[in-house]
Amino acid sequence: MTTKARQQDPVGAVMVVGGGVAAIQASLDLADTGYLVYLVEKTPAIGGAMSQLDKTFPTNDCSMCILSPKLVECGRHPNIQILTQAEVQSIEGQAGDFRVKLKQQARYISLEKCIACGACAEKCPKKVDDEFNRGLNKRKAAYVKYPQAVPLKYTIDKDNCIYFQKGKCKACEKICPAGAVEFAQEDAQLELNVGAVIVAAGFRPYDPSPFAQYSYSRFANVVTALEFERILSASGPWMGHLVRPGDEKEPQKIAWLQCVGSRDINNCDHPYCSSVCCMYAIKEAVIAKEHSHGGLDATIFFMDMRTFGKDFERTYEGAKERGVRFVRSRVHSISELPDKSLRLEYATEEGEARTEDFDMVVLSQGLEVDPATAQLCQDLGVELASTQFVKSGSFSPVATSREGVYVCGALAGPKDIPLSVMEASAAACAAGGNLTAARGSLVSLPEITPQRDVKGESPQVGVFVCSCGINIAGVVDVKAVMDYAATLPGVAYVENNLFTCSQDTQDKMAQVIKDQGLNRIVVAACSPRTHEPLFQETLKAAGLNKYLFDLANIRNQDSWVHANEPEKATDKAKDLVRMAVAKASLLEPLSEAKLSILPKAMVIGGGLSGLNAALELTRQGFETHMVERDAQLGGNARLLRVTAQGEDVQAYLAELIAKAQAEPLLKLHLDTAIKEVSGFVGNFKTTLAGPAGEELIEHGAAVIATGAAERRPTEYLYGQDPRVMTHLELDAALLTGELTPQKVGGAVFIQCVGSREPERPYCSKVCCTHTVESAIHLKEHNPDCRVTVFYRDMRTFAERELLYKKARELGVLFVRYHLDSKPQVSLQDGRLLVTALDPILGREIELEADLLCLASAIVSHKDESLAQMFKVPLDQDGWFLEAHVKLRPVDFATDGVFMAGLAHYPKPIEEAIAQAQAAVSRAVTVLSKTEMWLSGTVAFIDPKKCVGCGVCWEICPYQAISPDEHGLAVANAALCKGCGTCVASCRSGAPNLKGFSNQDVMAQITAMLQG
Amino acid sequence: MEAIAQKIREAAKKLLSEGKVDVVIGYAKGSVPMREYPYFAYTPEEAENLTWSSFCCNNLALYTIRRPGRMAVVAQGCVSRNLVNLINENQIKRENLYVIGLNSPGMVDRRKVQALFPGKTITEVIEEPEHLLVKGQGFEERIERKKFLRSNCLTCVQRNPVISDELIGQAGPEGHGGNIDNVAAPWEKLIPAERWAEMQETFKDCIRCYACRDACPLCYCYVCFVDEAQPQWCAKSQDEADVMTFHLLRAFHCAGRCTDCGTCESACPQGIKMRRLTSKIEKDIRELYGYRPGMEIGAQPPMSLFKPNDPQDFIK
Amino acid sequence: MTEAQFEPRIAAFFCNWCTYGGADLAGVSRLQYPTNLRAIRIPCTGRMNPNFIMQAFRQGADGVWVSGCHPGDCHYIAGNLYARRRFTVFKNLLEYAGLEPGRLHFSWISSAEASKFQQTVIEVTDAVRALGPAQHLIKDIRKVA
Amino acid sequence: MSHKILAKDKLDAFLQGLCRDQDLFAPVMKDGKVGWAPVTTAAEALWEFSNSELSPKDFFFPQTECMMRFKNVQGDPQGMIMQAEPALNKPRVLLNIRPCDAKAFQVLDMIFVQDEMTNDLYWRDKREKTTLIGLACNDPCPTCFCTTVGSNPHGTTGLDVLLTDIGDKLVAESFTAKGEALLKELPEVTRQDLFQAGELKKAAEAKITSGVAVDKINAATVMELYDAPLWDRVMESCLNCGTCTFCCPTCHCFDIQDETQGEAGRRVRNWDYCMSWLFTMHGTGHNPRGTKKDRVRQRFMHKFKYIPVKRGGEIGCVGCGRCVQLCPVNIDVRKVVNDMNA
Repeated sequence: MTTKARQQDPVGAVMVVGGGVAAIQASLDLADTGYLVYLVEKTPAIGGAMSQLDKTFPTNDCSMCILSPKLVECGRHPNIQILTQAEVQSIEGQAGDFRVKLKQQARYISLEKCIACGACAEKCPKKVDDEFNRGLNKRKAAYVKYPQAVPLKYTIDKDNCIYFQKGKCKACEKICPAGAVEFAQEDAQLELNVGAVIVAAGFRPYDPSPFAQYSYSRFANVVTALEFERILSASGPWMGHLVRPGDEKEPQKIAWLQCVGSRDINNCDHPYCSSVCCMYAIKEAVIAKEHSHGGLDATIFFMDMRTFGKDFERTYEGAKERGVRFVRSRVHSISELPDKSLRLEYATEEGEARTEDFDMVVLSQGLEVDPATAQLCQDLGVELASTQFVKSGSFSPVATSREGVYVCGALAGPKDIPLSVMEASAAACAAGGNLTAARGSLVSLPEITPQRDVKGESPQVGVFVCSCGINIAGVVDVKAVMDYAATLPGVAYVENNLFTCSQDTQDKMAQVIKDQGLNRIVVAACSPRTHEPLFQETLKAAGLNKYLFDLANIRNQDSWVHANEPEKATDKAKDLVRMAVAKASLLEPLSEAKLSILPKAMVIGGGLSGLNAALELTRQGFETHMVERDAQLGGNARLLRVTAQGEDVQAYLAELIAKAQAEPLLKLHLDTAIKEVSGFVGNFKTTLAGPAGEELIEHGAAVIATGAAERRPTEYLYGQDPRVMTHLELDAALLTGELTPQKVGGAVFIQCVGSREPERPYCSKVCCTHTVESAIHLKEHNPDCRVTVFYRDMRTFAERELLYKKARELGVLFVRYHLDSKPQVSLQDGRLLVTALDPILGREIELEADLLCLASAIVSHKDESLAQMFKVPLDQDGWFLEAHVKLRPVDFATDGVFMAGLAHYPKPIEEAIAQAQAAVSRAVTVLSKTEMWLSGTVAFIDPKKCVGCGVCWEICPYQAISPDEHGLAVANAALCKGCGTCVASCRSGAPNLKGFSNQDVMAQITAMLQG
Repeated sequence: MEAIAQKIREAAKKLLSEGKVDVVIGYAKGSVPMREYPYFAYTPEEAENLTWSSFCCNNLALYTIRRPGRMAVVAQGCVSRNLVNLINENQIKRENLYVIGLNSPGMVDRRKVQALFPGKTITEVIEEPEHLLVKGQGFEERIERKKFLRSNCLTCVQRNPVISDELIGQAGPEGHGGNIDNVAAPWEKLIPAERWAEMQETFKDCIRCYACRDACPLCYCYVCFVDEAQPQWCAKSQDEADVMTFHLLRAFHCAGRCTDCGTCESACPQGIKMRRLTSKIEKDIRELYGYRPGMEIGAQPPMSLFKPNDPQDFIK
Repeated sequence: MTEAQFEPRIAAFFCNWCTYGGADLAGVSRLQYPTNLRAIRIPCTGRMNPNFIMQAFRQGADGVWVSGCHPGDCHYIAGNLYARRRFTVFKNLLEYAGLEPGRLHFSWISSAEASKFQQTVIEVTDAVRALGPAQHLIKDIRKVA
Repeated sequence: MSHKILAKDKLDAFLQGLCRDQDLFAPVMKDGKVGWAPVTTAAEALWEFSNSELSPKDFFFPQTECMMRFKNVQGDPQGMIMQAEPALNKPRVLLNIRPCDAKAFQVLDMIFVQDEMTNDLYWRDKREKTTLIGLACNDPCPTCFCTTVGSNPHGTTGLDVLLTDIGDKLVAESFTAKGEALLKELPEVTRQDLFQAGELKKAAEAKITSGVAVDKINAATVMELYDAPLWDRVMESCLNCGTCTFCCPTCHCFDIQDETQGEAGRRVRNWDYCMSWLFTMHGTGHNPRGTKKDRVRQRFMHKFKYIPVKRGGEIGCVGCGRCVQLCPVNIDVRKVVNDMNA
């Protein structure tokens, strides 16, 4: 499909290269903001690395479970075209009007005809290594990538197909009931016209085969981390049973070796830190312990534990409590014992040589850019850094060297899922921002299936019992549950699915609903918290009101937690299905109120994040109000010298502030506080209290970017001696020239001042880099300066590791200390002395400092009043709590409110800016619509029962209830959030909550106890 | 008593003849002894029927609910507290209400009197200052009034009206000597099985006539939960579970609202002591949230409030 | 029925945002716990009409457990804090009327507290099991005239 | 039929005979209240009392009565079967029932057992298996007005036997074959005894000083009474509770509900009362007796106009005075009826 655009107008389409979670998020954001998206994936299905993970840290959410709804959403989005088995060949033209040439491999199975029954794969005689399971088991030459794949369509692997290689077979063609096998298909050349390109081609896990001393390719029980993910995965080769590949026995003792292919220039040219391995190793160790039957002994060998993200440090401490052993040592060799167990040789911290045997070894492999991807980038004119990751500046974190081409995810540097998702939204923002003029030009309005009127029909309940692979079926007798469901009153149709959430099952379900005339749907599967929206979409597609649905949670709250009691778990599943059927039978179609959206935004906080968010919003054409409580803009950045990449922060900030002051769409409210917030998504009313008095601002969305503060230390003589200063003070002193490196003879840095302590059990993330960068600055300007850094773990994650390396090369001395033996600072005759125990030397050292820089913690503002006004939560450390730690990193559970910057968690500038752009992208998904539909789960009040006593309107947390002219309560659906507090407070039974009515709950109680 | 009654009549007549109110709600002498009844005087002549005695047990606040027009109500302490409740719950407007307040002498429990004469019919009870002269077929006995007060009156803390537009007689003393804290929640000292046995014993005679509910000035819902059909919270039978459900939930619905006026017990044709149950809730509300219902116009009821540090020892 | 064989039936009411999430997470974490409870998902403990507790006992539940967000964590700002007063008064009332302590439980469990969830299930189940089958408030039409 | 003498010192023997194959119930004093309970000896029963606080109608028409049980499972051999409740398995005797209450049963017979279609087997079964031994009222209460509604303190309607306490002995008169059989062994009455009983009857009748007049009610049309202004005042203090109805010996309304438990269930009828708004509430939401006034009027109209019109002049009130005693707001039926009759 090509669209000719006029010279001036950009093309309202964006190509996203890659199919992982970053590509998916970028695609969804762009598609939701009015652009046509071509999602170009090399393999036969989207999902990327995340689809292969078992769990995700730090919450240990099931990776596939949280990803699957996104996959399906992507697969069925009317504005997203997924091109699988396709690769970009070239990009011509310029930003706003690119012509992209693609090659798409033949699938040999028709996407339209394939029903994903699997007959072809079953019949196919050719077995090959299953790359999805990292070669731990086999697949056929006719195959589907994984059970929840999108699109869920089979493929013939030409290179391994007997017919293609030897000229005859075609067993699949004969068996296919749908006539979908098409050997005559040929590879296709496509040319697409797009306004922007986002490269999100992801990473490749480092292959440790060349790493001779770890003998990965020789010893069966040495596995990579990704292999281990597959071993742990319920859909993996051993269905989640923890066994070692060598003999399929359950290991009792496992070692994780960190930094395999990271921070290593001897075995590989990877001087960077891969950022994610520490956390995934902890996660794997903890999950493995849970999977294990005999109390697994889990040991992690590491150099520095880099648990720098939100809640990571708690996970690390939690793992220690759960008995995971952490050994600070680099294992230097592995040998295999006769029973295929492994002997590890390493030196302890104290230098003592040790030998220890393990049943299994997991290599925590790093992340690297696939050379093919690197080549593609070069072909596209996208510049790479020395690390082969795509080069981007701190101030434009998702822009590449080619205008109009953006990057996000692990291709832009090793990173975890939330950061990838955040960058994906940022890239969508950056790409979409240039195409504003063409927004909506290429997308068609979503087709709305007319809703069938079910009034007067008796319940015809369809029950879909999911096996979830073996997640449910491995414990619960799914067949028995299905048979039982068929006997329940009102049930008209029953079916069992391997994966009810897969797209083909969803499509089939829609068909079944239509064919069977079903009017209520019960899915017995996983949690409504993750999957209800997905199934509700299917109801909509089938012309059924989406509220005629209930989910019986027979996985998370049954099969998974009663794994050893299959009979009781089956009984429970039956009960849960009976309860769901009873509730579903009573459900009524609900209508959703329509809301108009005010296309104006408010950004709270005028720091770097807020400024970026505000300018991006105005660039996209939305009037924006910026509220800053200070009299000037800039926030913490006013005190920062350079970024980790060495860019000048002050110059950038000045430019940014000038832009903000010149921007006509941006209304600045300085020296202003927020007094009151009312309203809801699309229609907020915020009262500001500024120098000129109070002002009421109406806006459709808000971005909270209120930042954080550097903690004022109370230790190490801070405040008692002018030579003791914090990072921001040091930067400021260097900026003003108050301090010059030449005058510093001895500089000491102490890390983790107030971070990673019981009272503040988190890592402040930026201090290690800041220290290293300051140390380098001192050394570069005064090579004679003695610079010593006291640290606990150096957390120069990702490419910051290069700075750490450079600092050491420049002679900066790094000395580790323990939490229980912190350095001591004293004043003796005006001399500032730092004494500490050197763990390597094993003795006390004393240093004299002209400068003692304390890497003080970054602390939240714990802004409870703001949180309450916007009805958004704070976590236990006072950071704003996102809607979902992994997949909704800048969203709040409250619609229309988003966050960016340090208010979320300490982070470096490029992340803060990316997050600001991401918040804008998410906000634009709201602001770019003229109207939106509210939830139907709202309270309503029966005027015949209301006595007007006022209890409900007194307690409604959203002021959604007020008395009418007769003094009777009326609920406003636009304000109501559906909590139901009014319902439970009313003595008269006048309010009820749609979807959770008294009748519904009562039916569930009755079905539960009287079945 | 009669002197007070005369003042009530005079006040009523004045209000009615001046057209200040459409009706005066008070008590009139019943057709059987010890049973005065709620009376509605619309004219000065009808006001002659108003009375005041030891047997004014109905809570007249009940009759103000949803009543149009201007009305005067004869209100002793508990009735006035319920009027305050009803104002706070938007059921009546203060400006439509004229409170003829008076100190309550404490009402006499006719069942306690009757219990002195088992199987005998009392035909007349004559009020004397501190005594009652009880007459029946073939007997006559003078009894000390104070000893036969309703138990809620014995522990009353608010005999004087909390609001009044006109005070009949003098503001009197508070209290009747009983301490509610000594008698509230009488089963607290028992073990669960004994408590349940008390529960069964207390409510075994309930015939679910709902006189307790219908006499109560708190129970003004159009649809009581017990009459709900969708869902049916409680079947209509005499089964123990149904009877208990009714009484427990009714008690709960009165939480933070009950003034312990005792009209429920007075109304009950079976003499059920439901205050054994309701007193527990009132005690909790007093002790946990420091609240006495109906004492102040504009007070926020405790069940529509919370404090961040409310007690929660029982929550894991 | 001997005590050893007695498997209580426990009706649980979880708020969608915290405890239901905690229960899901317990599942994801494969934390094993007794099978006795059946959960009903409600949006918020503020939605929890104490009458539901009564209804569960009426219909023969041996135990009832209501769980929601910690104070301050309510997705709906303060639904759980209003609920707390209701629960306090209602629990006191039921136990005053003879419901054995240990049949009716309340907890605050966040969506991250999988192990607290597991521990609480065990605690609740053990407590109810120890009390034996429920005797009071049950509307059992098979047993009445 | 026959008149016999039952000496008080022979009472136990007589009661023993009654108990042999039957359940015997009588008014007893319990917690200061007169109520009905099983007895086996004369000492347990009350012989001097006004009347039980509640009517004994629940012996025939229990407040909650299971009509049948069912199971709704297709394919189950026990399923889809409606199982009748067992009939009364043992005959019973109500001893010392007051004549007004016995009269009430006869009024109710007219309603429960009318013809082949209206033939309430639950009522009939218990009525047929129950013997009523009345105890004449020598000391009617001030609230009694039986004589003005066609009953009498020494009335015999509906009884098998009437006992009249004449001091150290009772005159026992039988009116049915069942009653006759019971008295078979007893000695004959003397004329003196009969005379004494007659005098007591006269004295008792004389003690009933209050009453109702219904002549004008009978003469008026239904609509005249219905639209009469008195109802506005009568209803004012009414609570719309069920006290009058539930204590009344002739109130007989009920509500039938199916109570289910899983797949099984029972059909049960419970006393209902016309004072409740729910009583006439339609599924549509319409309520033909939507106001308190409608409901208050119904009860009096039913007893004093509708029943007389339909049942050949029989009044639906036996003058026991219970409602007068128990009404929490002292709505006195005598006053209301006299106002109707004004």
